[in-house]
Amino acid sequence: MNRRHWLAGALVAVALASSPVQAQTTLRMTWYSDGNEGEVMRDLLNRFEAGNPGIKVVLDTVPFKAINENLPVQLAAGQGPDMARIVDFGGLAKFALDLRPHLANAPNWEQNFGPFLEWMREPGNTTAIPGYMTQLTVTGPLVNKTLFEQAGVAIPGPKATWDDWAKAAKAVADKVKAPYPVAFDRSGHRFFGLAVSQGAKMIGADGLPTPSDEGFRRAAQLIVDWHKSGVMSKELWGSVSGTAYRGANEEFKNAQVPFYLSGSWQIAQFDKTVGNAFDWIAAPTPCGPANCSGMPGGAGVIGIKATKHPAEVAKVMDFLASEPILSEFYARTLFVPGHIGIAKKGVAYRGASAQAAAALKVFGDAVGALDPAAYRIQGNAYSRIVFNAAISRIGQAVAGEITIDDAIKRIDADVAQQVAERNKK
Amino acid sequence: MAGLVLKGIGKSFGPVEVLRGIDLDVADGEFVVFVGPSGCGKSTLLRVIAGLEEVTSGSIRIDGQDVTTERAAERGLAMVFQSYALYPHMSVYRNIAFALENMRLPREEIDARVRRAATMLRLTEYLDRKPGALSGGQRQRVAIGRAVVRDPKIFLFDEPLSNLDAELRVATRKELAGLHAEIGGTMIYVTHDQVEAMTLANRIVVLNKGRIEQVGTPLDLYNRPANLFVAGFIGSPRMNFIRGQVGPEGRLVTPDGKVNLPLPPGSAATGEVTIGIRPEHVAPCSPAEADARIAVELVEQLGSESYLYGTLADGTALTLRSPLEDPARRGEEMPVRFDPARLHLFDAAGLAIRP
Amino acid sequence: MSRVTSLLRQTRRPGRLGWTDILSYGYLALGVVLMFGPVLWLVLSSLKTPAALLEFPPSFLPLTQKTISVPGHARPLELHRVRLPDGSVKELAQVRRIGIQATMIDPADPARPAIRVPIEAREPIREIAFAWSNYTEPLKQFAFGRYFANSLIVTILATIITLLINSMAAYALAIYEFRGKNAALLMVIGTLMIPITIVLVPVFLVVTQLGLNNSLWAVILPGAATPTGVFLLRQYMLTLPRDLIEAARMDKASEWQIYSRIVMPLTLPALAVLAIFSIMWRWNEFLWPLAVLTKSEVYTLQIGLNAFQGELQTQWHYLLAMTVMTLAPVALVFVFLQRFITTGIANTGMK
Amino acid sequence: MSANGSPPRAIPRDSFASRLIEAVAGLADRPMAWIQHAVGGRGMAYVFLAPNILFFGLFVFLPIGINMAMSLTGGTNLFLSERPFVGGDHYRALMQCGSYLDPASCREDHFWKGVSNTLKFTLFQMVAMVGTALVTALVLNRKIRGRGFFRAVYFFPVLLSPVVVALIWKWILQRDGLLNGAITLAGGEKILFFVEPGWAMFWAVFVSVWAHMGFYTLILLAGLQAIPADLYEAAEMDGTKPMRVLTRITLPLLWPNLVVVLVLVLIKAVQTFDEVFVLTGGGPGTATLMVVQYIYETAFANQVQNFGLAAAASMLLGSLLFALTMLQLWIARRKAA
Repeated sequence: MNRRHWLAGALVAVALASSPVQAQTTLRMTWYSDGNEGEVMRDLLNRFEAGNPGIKVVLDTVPFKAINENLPVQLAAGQGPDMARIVDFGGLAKFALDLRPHLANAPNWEQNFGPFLEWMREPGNTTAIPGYMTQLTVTGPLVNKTLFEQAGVAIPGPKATWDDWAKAAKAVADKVKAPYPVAFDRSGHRFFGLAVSQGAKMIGADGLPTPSDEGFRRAAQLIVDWHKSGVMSKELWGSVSGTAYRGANEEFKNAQVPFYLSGSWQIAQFDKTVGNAFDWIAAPTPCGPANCSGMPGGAGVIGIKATKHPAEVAKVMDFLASEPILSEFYARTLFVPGHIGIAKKGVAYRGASAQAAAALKVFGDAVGALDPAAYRIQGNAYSRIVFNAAISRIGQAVAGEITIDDAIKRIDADVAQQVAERNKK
Repeated sequence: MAGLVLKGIGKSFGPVEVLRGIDLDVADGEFVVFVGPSGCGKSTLLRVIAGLEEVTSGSIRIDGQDVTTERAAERGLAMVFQSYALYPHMSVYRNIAFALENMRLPREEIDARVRRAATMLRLTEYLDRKPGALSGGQRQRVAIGRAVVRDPKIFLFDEPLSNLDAELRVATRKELAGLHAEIGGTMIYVTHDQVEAMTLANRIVVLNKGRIEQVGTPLDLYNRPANLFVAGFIGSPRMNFIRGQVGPEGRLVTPDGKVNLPLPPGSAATGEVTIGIRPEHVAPCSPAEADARIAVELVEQLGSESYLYGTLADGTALTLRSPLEDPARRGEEMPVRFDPARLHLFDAAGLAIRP
Repeated sequence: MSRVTSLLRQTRRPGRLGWTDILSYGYLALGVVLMFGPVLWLVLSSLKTPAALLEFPPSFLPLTQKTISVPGHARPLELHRVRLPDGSVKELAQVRRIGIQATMIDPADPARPAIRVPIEAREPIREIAFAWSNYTEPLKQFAFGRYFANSLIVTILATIITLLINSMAAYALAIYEFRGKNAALLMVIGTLMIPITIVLVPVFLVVTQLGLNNSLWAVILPGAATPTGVFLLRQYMLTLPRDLIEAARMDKASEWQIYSRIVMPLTLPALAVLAIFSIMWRWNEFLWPLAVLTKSEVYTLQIGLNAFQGELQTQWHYLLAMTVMTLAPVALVFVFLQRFITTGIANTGMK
Repeated sequence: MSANGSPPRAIPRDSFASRLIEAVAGLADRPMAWIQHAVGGRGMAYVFLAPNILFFGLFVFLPIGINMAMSLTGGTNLFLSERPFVGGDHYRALMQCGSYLDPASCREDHFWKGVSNTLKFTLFQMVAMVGTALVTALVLNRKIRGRGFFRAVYFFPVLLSPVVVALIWKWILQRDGLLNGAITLAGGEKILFFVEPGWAMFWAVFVSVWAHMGFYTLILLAGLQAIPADLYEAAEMDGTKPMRVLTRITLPLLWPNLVVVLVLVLIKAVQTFDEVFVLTGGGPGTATLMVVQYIYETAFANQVQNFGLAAAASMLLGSLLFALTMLQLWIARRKAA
């Protein structure tokens, strides 16, 4: 008899564990973290909950992999959270909730998130307010100043070209025996940080992607050539397959990379882990034949259409996107603001060293220098398809498996096939 | 205790017929032994009775009740397996008690019965042991104990002694006989060893190729085998067989004429026959009395008696038993005499020719 | 020659160490290094600071910069071994570094004026320090206890269900003759090779339709019926003597009792092997829980732990430390069940 | 099982586990007795089979059916009802090749590259795995001091999750990893293991052998210990050369275990995904891209989650696996005959 009771107790416990007690309105936000932003968000949400006793927000932190791979499946199945922090705005636009009807001050949102709202909307929609930016990212180079000094090579100036930087970095690397003169994250987004300056437009007149334009070709050729001439190491682009991301942040921290094309998001971490080992700076994006623009990007929180509590979601979003709160968020996470008002005023980054603050300033300025083409590429619903095809195939070309021409043919074919699949109804 | 009636039992495994048309009545309290060469179907028949195999045809009645379609557990029988089938993970006590627990008897009742059986089988001091820690004979007794406590309608034994060494086998045989005398249950016992059959059985059932060849008391089978098979199977060393015919002057003659015997009085035999004579009914004799001569090929001296293996002139093997210690040597020619009263005659179909 | 023969079998000449023995022990010693080394490396790495993790050449032990408090300086200063222009070597504390020049003072005599040293001439002095914060910090941050409990519930319940239903099926397939048996066997064996990865989406659909999302049952149930388990147990049960089952039947045991009282206890070694594999598999499972569990109340440890993998950064120091934490129960299970596992596999009728 | 009634295995006396099983199972005695009463003794076979079949049906066969339906539909919607029927398009796309021997000539070149890599990996891995496991088993089969310890040492990695295994080794093998540290210390040049296709494949095989060898070693060890010692004594009396002892006695008698090991290694190798993926990321280029990785990425990692194409590829892989299983069955039958 006792045994039976025990068993029943265990079953009840399991049942309880799987069906939480519902208190007031509970909203769920699916979240991922690169650094401390999860803690900061939790802190801000606590503040929200204190002011709004009827609403509770649960932060479900997942590996980033789940945001890109599992969340779309869950949303497609009608499952999923009330809000989510995502990066593939175009791909998930159809699941996004239009907050506009529930917002107290929609014009304010439009004013401050205007260009980014376009990224989040479904094609053709010009009014929806799906969410706000937790960070704007912008690609750009990080430079190991100490290595340049040790090598006695001058750091190229503000309007220097890619070629200037490649030569300088190679010279430094040869002198100080750094294995990666130039490092690029293995990421389509970073690749376009180069391609835009080479004149890549990516999008045709009909809004559909046309990856292999002149600028794209030039950029791809540059990447492959740099690998051939030892300016870049195959370790990043050539060592993994498909869409896998590889960053060089660890190598950079280890002082093995004079010139690292990554972006604003590295600053917080470098500030913490490089410490006193060497000096580093952020530099403006080198210039190509077309312009000196990098790529914008970023992550944002969107409301999910399937939510049962749209009004409450809007309330939370309104709170989080409000200027003082968002400003605090950026300040504590060392993110580049994705809020036009805050960007204009500037963010008083907390706990950042002089070095990090300077770097953040460089990236903040870079936002202003972005080419409109770069915004269009980032905002296009198909951009990630092109990004993925690009790194997958250029990676193969870097590894020497296929020629650059074949790679570009494959990219066109891959993109065309995926676009067709997505539009199959 | 109960009787058993088998009617027209047939059993096939796919196309292979293992049992055909078995009819048998076993009386209450009787000890019946099934013997036969391996593959004769004796174990299958036992398993059919147990309910472990379903019959293809025929019916089984226990205690007057038709149990043909009942499962093993419902027939109220107990079985001792050749391998003993003791549960290796249970103590001797639990092994014996297991069936009683399944019958949901009260604890005290179970305990009393187990202890009674253990005392009877001298297992009391081993009750806590696992079967793995017992000797062969002890395991055998546990297996019997497991059957005894159940107080079954019929005990079934499937070659229970075949895994014991010779000495233990004789001892256990006696114990089994004693057990039957003590509890008086109906017992059905399968063996391929005719000594066991002869010593234990009230009645023996000889099986061959799925059929009953003969049913009878041990002496019946020994003295009046119904056919060549039974004659050859019962008795050790086996009965001698000599091909012969009934001659014109009413004598039995071998084709080469070297053996010439009087026909037993009143025998109805004619034509081709097989003459059977057990080794103990052939004896060395003086040349004058000889019915035949054999060339001695092998002499086995057992101390109390000797066996001589030889051949007749036409090459037919002949074995004889002699009370002498050293009756002959290899290669010797020896005159022998047949006891005329102990001749068995079989017709061309192998059936005994009875006066 | 007979010594070579003895390599091929089991006897060793008593009291003598032949070259084959030396070879064998050498091989085994190499094995120990090769098998334990990487895991030890993981454990040591998990105790390194983020900076030390990325160092090259890597140090085996967790080392950090040694610092010293010097009067007149608010923060502790880094200690370096410095080669001075005159060739002598001295331990100095670094006040600041600008570019490739470091400003250093003698901690023993802080009043003396600071000297400037090129950075190549200094070598940091380091000491062993375990970065326990790799463990304590994430424990504060994430609900380790809850994830641990969820993992435990999943692992235990799933293993019990797996053992139960697979052994029942194995019992049916090993002991009975019945119509459809061959079809059932074929089904079991035919799916032996299908990895769950390739049917993830359809299984997700099924689980969603059953309304199991975000319940631990969504993780527990789908993998409970494993062809491997049925196959392994059946093979083992086939080696049990039929007499035992028949004896039990004669002993008036019901079929369920035969299964639970006779066959299950005798199948313990095979059950133990299946249990081990089920435990390992469930404890380590990642892709599937990630697909069906989205609420942090029901996260398993593997999801929680991998949350340190972001889009652009992975917090390796936390990830490694938490990995070591998840390994601990595995190591415990192994230590206690080692004998069972190793002899169990040997006996599971893998023949 | 010996016929003399000895227990089949050494079972601990009234072990806790067996008492627990008994106690828990006792709860079900009565309900099961009623069921048996209702369906009869023979019907119990189906009762015992039922839960497993139910689970199998729900979580294996139904999904396989859905998968098949998915492979015939297109688009990015998840529910079958919302997916347009495209017939054999996905299969045609997968099979569209200039030459099947050259993955680069195929429309879905990564699928074929995956197939060819998987075959390569499987072949190398089988040789390496069986070879190492056999040697280790032979060594462990000797009268070695601390045999239990060594057996455990080799088995230990079997318990680690594939992700952890790959992570550990990646940490060791990367440019700035432990191994290159050691090489540099010894005065050598760093080797970029994950940039050279040959090295990457080598380490992929090495790491999977490292992780799983212990399991197969135990199976082989069990087989070795079942070989009667007097056979070796007889061979020694006959003056048989050691190599002949190995090839004429040990290996033939170990054959059944070797077959099991070969089959299991084969099954696992074809299914390989996370271990290699975490270690090499499928690179360099596509040199270690496995077919399961292709399927996973097509369904999940690509921005357009092409469930149809992935399903078609998995159906193709599934049929290949089924054929392999049947081959295994056939071999097992022949062995039994």
